[in-house]
Amino acid sequence: MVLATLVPLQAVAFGLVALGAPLVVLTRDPLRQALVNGIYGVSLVCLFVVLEAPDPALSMLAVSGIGYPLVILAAVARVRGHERTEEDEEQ
Amino acid sequence: MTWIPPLLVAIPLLTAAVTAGLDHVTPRRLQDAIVVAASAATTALAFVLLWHAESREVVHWFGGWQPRHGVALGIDFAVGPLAAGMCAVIGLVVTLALVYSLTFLHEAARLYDALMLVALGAMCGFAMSGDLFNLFVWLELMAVAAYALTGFQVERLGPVQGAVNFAITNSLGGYLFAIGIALIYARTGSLNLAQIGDTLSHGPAGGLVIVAMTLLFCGFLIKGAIVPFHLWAADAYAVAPAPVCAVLGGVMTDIGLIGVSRLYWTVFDAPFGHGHAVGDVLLWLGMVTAVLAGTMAFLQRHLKRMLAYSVVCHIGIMLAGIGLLDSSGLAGAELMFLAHALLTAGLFFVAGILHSDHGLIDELHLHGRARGCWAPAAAWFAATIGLIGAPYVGIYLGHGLIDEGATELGRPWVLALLWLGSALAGAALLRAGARIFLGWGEADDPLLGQALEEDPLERDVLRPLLVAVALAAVVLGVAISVVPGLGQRAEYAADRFQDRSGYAARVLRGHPFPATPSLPVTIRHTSVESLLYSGGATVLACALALVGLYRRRLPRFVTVAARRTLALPIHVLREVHSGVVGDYVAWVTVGTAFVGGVWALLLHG
Amino acid sequence: MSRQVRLLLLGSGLLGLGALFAWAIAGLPAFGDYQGPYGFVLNRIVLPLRHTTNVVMGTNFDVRGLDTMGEEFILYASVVGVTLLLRDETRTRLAERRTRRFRDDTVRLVGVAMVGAGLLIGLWLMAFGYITPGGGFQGGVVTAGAIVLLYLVGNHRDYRPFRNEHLLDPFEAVGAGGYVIVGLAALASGTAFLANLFGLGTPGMLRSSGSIAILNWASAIAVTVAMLLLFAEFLETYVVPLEPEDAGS
Amino acid sequence: MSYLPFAVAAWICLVGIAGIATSRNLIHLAICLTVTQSSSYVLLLSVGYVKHGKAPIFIGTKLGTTAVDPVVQALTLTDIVVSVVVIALILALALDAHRLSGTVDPDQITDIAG
Repeated sequence: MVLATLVPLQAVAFGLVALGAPLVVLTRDPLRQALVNGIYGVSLVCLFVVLEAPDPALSMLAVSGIGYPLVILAAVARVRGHERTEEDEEQ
Repeated sequence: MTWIPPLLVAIPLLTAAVTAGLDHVTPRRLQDAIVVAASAATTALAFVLLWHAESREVVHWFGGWQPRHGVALGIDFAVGPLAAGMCAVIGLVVTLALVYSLTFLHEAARLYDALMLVALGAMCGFAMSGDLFNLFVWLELMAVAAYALTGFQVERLGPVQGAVNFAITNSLGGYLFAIGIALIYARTGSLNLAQIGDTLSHGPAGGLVIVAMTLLFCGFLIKGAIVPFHLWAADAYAVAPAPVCAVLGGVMTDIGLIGVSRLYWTVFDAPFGHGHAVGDVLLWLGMVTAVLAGTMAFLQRHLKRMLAYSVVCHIGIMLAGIGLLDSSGLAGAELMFLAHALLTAGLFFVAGILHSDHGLIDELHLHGRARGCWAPAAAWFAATIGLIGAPYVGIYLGHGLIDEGATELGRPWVLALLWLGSALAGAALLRAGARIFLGWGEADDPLLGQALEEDPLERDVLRPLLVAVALAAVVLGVAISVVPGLGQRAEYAADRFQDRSGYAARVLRGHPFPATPSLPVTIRHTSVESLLYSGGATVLACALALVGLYRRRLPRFVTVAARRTLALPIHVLREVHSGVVGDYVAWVTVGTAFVGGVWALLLHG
Repeated sequence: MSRQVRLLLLGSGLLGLGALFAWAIAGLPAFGDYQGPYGFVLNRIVLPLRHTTNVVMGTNFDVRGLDTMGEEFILYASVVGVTLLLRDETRTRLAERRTRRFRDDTVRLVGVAMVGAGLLIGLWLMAFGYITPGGGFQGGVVTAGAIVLLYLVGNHRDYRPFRNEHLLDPFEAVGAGGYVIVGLAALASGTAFLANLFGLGTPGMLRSSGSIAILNWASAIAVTVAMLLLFAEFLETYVVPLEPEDAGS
Repeated sequence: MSYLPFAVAAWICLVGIAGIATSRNLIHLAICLTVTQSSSYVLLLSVGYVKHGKAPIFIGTKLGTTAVDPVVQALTLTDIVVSVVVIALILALALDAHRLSGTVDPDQITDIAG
């Protein structure tokens, strides 16, 4: 059955991933990049699902939904927080 | 005896996990004892394994997944004398480093011990593994431990920079390696090295295999710090604590070369073994590395950075030996690895002693400050002579075997370049030793650039222990060339290592091992050329060291001419070693594309 | 080196690398035409030999169990490494400012509901990993995430027991070390390292797959604790726990 | 469609490397590293895909049903773990760099050179 609907789906998923990668790289602001990276992660999850790989898809979902954001946001907040306190001191 | 190989991985890893778990229950001294004992036990088992591997191939299939009808299912450790010997040296150096660290590092000792043991297990696993993806796992494991150990002294920016550059370039190398694995898997449908080699020996090789080989080898060459992938090494080794440097510089860099030789003789010898293109590229990379890194070593004043370049230089010589693709070249690289690992570790240990005595390891700042420290001085000079390879000292025998290989292949110029490299690196070490321990030369030299910032370490060290460990490493390393029977055994191990179809038959089909020839127990003699070159290199190193110390006393026209011709190249060299990771990544892409391009031209059609 | 030189180098390198990739791709079998044999052999033998319906997990925890042991230790080494690298950071944090607490009750309620759901999903992923998609790693990450959520939306004291290294370290040791011990037990019983020792049970049931189930749980514990420590190490450097006296206010 | 998946993987890899080499922020750089690594998952899973293949999970299906390659999926799982680990380590180093020098720009962290 599936092949007729699966092939276009796969093509779309590959297209999304191919578009997502440069978007992540070109977003230079880390906070916004974390968000774009999350969306890229979701597109990878979709791709894994249409490639019949549910285990990697779940793993990717857990990592890009929980793992990456937590560490990245904590790091960004730390770096930003520092900058803000330094500015406060200057004022 | 097939139960030994998994233990070499399991013992250090389990100990690492357990020491962390029992940290708050056991006293510090007991933990130290457990850690050192685990590492020593691993080393001892590796020696037992070496003894057994002499007369058979020790193959362990994990999970009991034996191959069926010649198709490999699980992961195997396949151990010949070469792999077992590597494990033994790795274990020895890590054990020495752990003993050295007992009093050298007090802070965060539990975390440090755990990472060192993890690195030991990973390196042993890497040396024995017969599975392509499993190699990647051990590579990443040792890398993760090494990144954190490099950044150990987080109170300064230098270690952080060194660790960042190390982590980013080596991770990139890992990813290239992973892509290479995917390509090979697509072509052969297998991850077992023996089976991939079998599959590739039928049918045309094609672009896919050439590109996959490029990616896999470049992944290893990044790890092995070969020009132009070497830039991270000097940054990382300059900042890590001395015992960590001893492990990273002494054995972990060489892991890349173990990978290259393992992969070549189990896999890529099948499609490309009839020509010499693969080996020639490795040979040239090795020679360029040896000379360039030797020069860079001569331009350093920071002892650990100087030693880092010296390590890279000798790695280059070993890669050249492997690139000769014959058994004396490989045997030479193997023997050099033994001597080089111990001597380099010894030199880093001495640098650590100087650091704890004076709070700095800058050649010019230390000018004459270590006069009368006889034991460290003796260790330093003996190790330096051993690394230059004076006749029958240290790396000499290994270097001599590489010379024989090159001469047999009709490439005598290889000898000249390689000996030049080791003379340059040796000259730098001799100069530094003479300045620090003898107070020779001037206390200032603008040629050597700016001093790096450094902080004193904890001073609460047991100095005799540090000196004893350093001396032990150096004595063992210096003696390698005169151990009776070692040269012949290295050649035999290399022969076995290069027999691809024999290896595949033993691993996949369980063929019995042919009878071992009885090997003589005498000192292996080398050719007259090697003796002459080795003597020449020693004299050249001494002369260059003297020039470095007293170059202001040279006649004026010589210094002016030298400055005119050398100023620009030296400036360019220093600019290339910029310390900026973006540059390093650019070099990695260029280097990979270049190596792949050359192989594409030479191997295609 | 100037940025222009770097861009020039990078551009030529990427061009060359791109050409190499294109050449390699031309030699690959077309998408969907992969010929095997390794994976296809496993698809045929893992279920009958190991009673594991999820062949990916059967591969991960049995046929290629050694890779997963290495993977557990990669995670372990990174936790140790991050603790090592951030030890100064953690020391200086005490001088830093306090965090705001989420006071809004709805936020808390939603948060608590999500924590509950997260824990359940995490445990479900762990438990059925070798039967349906999922497994120790995925379940571990989700569970750790749920516990951290507890910390973020709730009172910080709720999280403090989990942050206590004296409590967590033994679990980490049990998780990563347990994997090795299962391997050694098999070796000691005279078979190969990591050989499957236990009764295989009925395919599709929780009591199936022998050692795979135990290794799955060992890795679930190791991953949960590792992730928890990792997240904590990062959040700790940002968020400061409240002092006991103002926790009650 | 027959070579598009592999081309996508190669494209992601190149884009990621370009991002790493030109990055001015270590946090951005760490994310670019994960993008580069994602190319290896895409490649692995595309390589192991089989037309008409099902996921390699045999509940209620007959043994011998065409299924995609399970090995590449197992490898991808390990690879994903590696990527989390690497990003965590590099971010930890970024925090250290920021604490010591006030910047996370790798071009400005040049304590050692030459």
